[in-house]
Amino acid sequence: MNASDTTAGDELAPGFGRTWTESMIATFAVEAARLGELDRLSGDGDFGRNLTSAYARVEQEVATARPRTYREWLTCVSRGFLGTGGTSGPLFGMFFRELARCAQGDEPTPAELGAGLAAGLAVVQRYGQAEVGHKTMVDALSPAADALAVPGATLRDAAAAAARGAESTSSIIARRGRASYVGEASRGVLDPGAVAVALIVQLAADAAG
Amino acid sequence: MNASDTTAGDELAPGFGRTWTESMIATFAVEAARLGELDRLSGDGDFGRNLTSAYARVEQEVATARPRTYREWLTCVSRGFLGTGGTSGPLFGMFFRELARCAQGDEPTPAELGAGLAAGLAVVQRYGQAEVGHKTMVDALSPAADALAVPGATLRDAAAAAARGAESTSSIIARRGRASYVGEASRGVLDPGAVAVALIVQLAADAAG
Amino acid sequence: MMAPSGRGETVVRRSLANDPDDLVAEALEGLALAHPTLLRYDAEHGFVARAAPAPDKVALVSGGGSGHEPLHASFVGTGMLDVAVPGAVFASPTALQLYEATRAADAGRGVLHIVKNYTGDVINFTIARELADEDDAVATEVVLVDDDLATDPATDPATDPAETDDGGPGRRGTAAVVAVEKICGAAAEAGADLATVAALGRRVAGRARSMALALTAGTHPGESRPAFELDGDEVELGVGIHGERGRSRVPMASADELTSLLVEPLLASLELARGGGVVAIVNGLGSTYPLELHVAARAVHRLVTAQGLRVDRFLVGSYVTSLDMHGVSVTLLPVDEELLRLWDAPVRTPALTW
Amino acid sequence: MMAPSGRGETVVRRSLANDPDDLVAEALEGLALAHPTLLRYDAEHGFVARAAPAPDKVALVSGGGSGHEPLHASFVGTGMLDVAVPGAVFASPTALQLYEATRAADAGRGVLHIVKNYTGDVINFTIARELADEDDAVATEVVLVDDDLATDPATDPATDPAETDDGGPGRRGTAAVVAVEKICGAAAEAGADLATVAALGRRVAGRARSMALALTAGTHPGESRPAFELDGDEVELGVGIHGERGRSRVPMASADELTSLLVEPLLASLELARGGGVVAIVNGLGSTYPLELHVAARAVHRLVTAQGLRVDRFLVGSYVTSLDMHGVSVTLLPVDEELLRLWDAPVRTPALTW
Ligand SMILES: Nc1ncnc2c1ncn2[C@@H]1O[C@H](COP(=O)(O)OP(=O)(O)O)[C@@H](O)[C@H]1O
Ligand SMILES: Nc1ncnc2c1ncn2[C@@H]1O[C@H](COP(=O)(O)OP(=O)(O)O)[C@@H](O)[C@H]1O
Ligand SMILES: [Mg+2]
Ligand SMILES: [Mg+2]
Ligand SMILES: [Mg+2]
Ligand SMILES: [Mg+2]
Repeated sequence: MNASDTTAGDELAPGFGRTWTESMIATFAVEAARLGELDRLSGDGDFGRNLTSAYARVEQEVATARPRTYREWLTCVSRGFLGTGGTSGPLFGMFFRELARCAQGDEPTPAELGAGLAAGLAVVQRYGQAEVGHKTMVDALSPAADALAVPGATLRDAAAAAARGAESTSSIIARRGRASYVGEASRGVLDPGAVAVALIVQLAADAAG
Repeated sequence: MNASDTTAGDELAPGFGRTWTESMIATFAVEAARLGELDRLSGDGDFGRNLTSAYARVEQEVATARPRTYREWLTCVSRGFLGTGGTSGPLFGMFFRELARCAQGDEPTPAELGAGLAAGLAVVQRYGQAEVGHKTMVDALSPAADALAVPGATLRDAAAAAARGAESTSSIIARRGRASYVGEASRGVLDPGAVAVALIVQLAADAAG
Repeated sequence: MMAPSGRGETVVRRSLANDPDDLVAEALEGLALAHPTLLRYDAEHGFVARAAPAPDKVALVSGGGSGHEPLHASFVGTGMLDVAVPGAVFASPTALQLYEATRAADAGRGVLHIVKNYTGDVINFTIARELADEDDAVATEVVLVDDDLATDPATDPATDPAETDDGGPGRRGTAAVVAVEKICGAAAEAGADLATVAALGRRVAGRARSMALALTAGTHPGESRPAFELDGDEVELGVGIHGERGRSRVPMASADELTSLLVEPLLASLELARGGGVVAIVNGLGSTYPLELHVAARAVHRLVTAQGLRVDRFLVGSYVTSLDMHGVSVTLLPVDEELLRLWDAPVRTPALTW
Repeated sequence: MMAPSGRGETVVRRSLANDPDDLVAEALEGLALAHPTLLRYDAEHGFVARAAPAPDKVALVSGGGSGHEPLHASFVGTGMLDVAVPGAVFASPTALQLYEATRAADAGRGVLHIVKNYTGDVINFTIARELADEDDAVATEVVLVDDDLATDPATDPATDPAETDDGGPGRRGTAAVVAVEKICGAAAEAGADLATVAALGRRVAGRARSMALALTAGTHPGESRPAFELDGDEVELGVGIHGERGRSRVPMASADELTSLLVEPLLASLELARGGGVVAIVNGLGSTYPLELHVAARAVHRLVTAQGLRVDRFLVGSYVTSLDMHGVSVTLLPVDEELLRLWDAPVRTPALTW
């Protein structure tokens, strides 16, 4: 595995998996409350607690599994979410599972990461049956995956696309998840899952160095 | 069986058992409501319904058993009460059972009836553990049995004694049965069970002719 | 901790019933339809009997007011009762019902009456035995079950000793009746004679003690108010199974704390030697749901084993209820090898099968 | 007829619990203590398994939100489930719990998932199967139970056909899951292979239909208000088991009348031929007491037999509950000889034994 394998532009810093995972743990410890508040406004209010307990489990998994490679680190993240309730738990769990599996070597190439993001999007859509515009995490994930599929694109491009996708959820009403039960009341509120995805991709870009 | 067997004075009319039973059925159909009202004032209010259903059962028993002798008629009365609830059901049931068993022949002699009343009182006291003055049916039964035990006494004497006993319950407070829970509130109210006994003995005297 | 505070608001309870006067009879009809191979309901005489009467064994008859289901009718079957005699809700069956049931139950080896200690029940069962003895020469014995520690004159500070002399009613009969029925049932099934089965029943009844608490009273069918009302931060301790108030009210607390208020007095009264074993019955009183009951069972297990005692067998469920009362009772029965063997013997009834 | 009229007054419900967050785990601990010979509780992985795992048979795993006890944990045992996986109250178990349970259950003959049709359950069970398949090469199959006629798009006048196309969730899974677990359990115990057991489960799930009504909703532990409130003269028809409102409200009526509102639509949807037989499940939803349930059972029996059909087997009790909801569900399962034979096969679990 070397730079010639990549189709995307940037190279990943060594220890990318670890850095990404640890930055997610640190960031969501701070951001969970704000995201939970969004779920309270348009859903059932448990998204913050689901995130907190997911990343607490990630830390436990890390302590037990003592991960070394990217795949091992991301598997810890996946298991943390798969051990968590709500709709986001299993969806993020399977999303990170695809991301974990994308790398052949100790760390992924940018191309592998791009393929992983696409596979992650596919699995979320397979389980959740949501399309872009349904006001879910898909609204951020899908543009991120699209951006990274463009030859030469970087994780920063994907993060910017995800952020724009998350922004777009404010003006629409939800068609999937708990928020779809509140109808018009969800308009004007960002979808917390989409915001979380934007954060996750941003942290990947940061970790890529 | 003839008049020389008797120690008490009067002779019983033929068909005494039938007449007594039928007059009780007819009388309590009318009096049950008033007696129930007394139970409402000092007890739990179900005495009227208990009497009504007891005598309804007596009628059923009569229809099925087609009684001929005094013993058979009074056994129907006993079974009617034994098939009824409350405290009065089993107590009257056993009371009438002793009365039914007192006669050797087709109808009782006055002496047999006197012994029957005494045996009935004894069985009520054995089960109910009530003494005279506890404001229960015993307050009417006991003087009636005492009166009939006097040589030459008639059922009319017993009925008068029972009526006086029933009257006496008004001024006292109850020490047995549901009425004992209401304390002073039972003072000034006749005990319905004692009033019922006075009626029963009066009807016996009437039936004796 | 979980108590919504403030003056208890009013609870309205409706019943799934037709005419309330027909409730018991219709339910018994339904019970027999649900278990045609185990039970039959004799509507004329008002009792429930085994579908296939057992020949040549001591017959067990129990009964009492309805509203305590599955007690007693759903304990009719192999290894337990032969006949159950239900009264109206919270009212004793009549002497005549009990007499007919006793005659019907007798298979020639005599009949044991298992009677919860309530005046009406005691009188009517006694009359039934006298009738059966005199009129039909049926041999009978009785076991009086009086396990409710809350009504023990010896431990009730409110009891006037003068009144106790005055022939007080004594301890009420509650969930220990299930153990008496199970253990006597096993002995009878194994061929023991009437005196032996009765002695065994008295041994069980003499040892077992129970205590109950309620968060909400039950509501009589046809009425809309529970038998008593509690503030949101109160618990009724020492309740009976007929809507009787308890001995005291205590503040609402955690399941562990409330359970210890039941178990500690039981352990004190039983004075068990360390290393001994008990059968524990954790009994729901009506609308206590299984999550709650099993949390209480866990607490009972901890409290008993903390005393160096063993829970040899554990029965957790709603077996002796008080309509839809929300509460729990704990029964502890010190056991030896013989009682355990009889407890473990096969049983096949609607409510208890192993 | 028995309805106290007037605007529904407020009901306050407290729980016998410690920390509500610990309720499920503590209850499972209590359950395992109560049945040490039948069950063990794996607290680390969050599932309940047979105390003595059965070798060489297809393993049955079910699970779902808690609050429906005795479902599913008390159906673990010989002749029924191998492993039950409880989530928090009314919340699906997690994919990882289900994955670990599936791995633990497998005895080399594959694992059948029995899943009540709720989005969260379906997603998490599906993920668990994929993980078990990919990571451990465990062969799995699934039976989806969707018996609740009240949520049948084909019969719900309120359903927008466009939404149905939009991948609507379909009928909910309710009390028929007991029949699926019992019948699949018997087949697995008898040695049937995974495909056979799964096909059987689908046959049962495909035939069974249920309808429920409530007089009072259940109250979530830690809360004091029921999930919905009714006027004193209203009954909620077509309720689910998670405090979901029903399809309609009907006036309070007699047990016979209310029961017919459940049974008539079931009979219509099943289109049974005269002379056929059914297994009928009359299921209490929490605080419905046995007198009420058996009166409803009597009504069900009359309604079914009035159509020239037979009630071949009758299960009456509180098996699939919704905390302390006061109500009843009726499930009808048309049966043939094979299904009856499997229904009758021995079973030994905390909640069902014969
Ligand atoms: N069907 C779906 N497909 C994709 N994402 C979904 C779907 N339903 C919900 N989500 C995402 O999950 C988030 C809510 O997660 P969470 O609060 O954990 O789940 P729940 O709705 O079960 O409480 C939403 O903000 C949305 O982004
Ligand atoms: N212990 C007793 N001994 C004799 N008579 C009694 C006793 N207790 C109650 N009674 C009689 O029974 C009558 C009430 O009968 P009833 O209403 O049928 O019984 P309950 O008190 O069970 O409702 C009382 O008026 C009284 O005369
Ligand atoms: Mg949420
Ligand atoms: Mg949620
Ligand atoms: Mg009275
Ligand atoms: Mg009374």
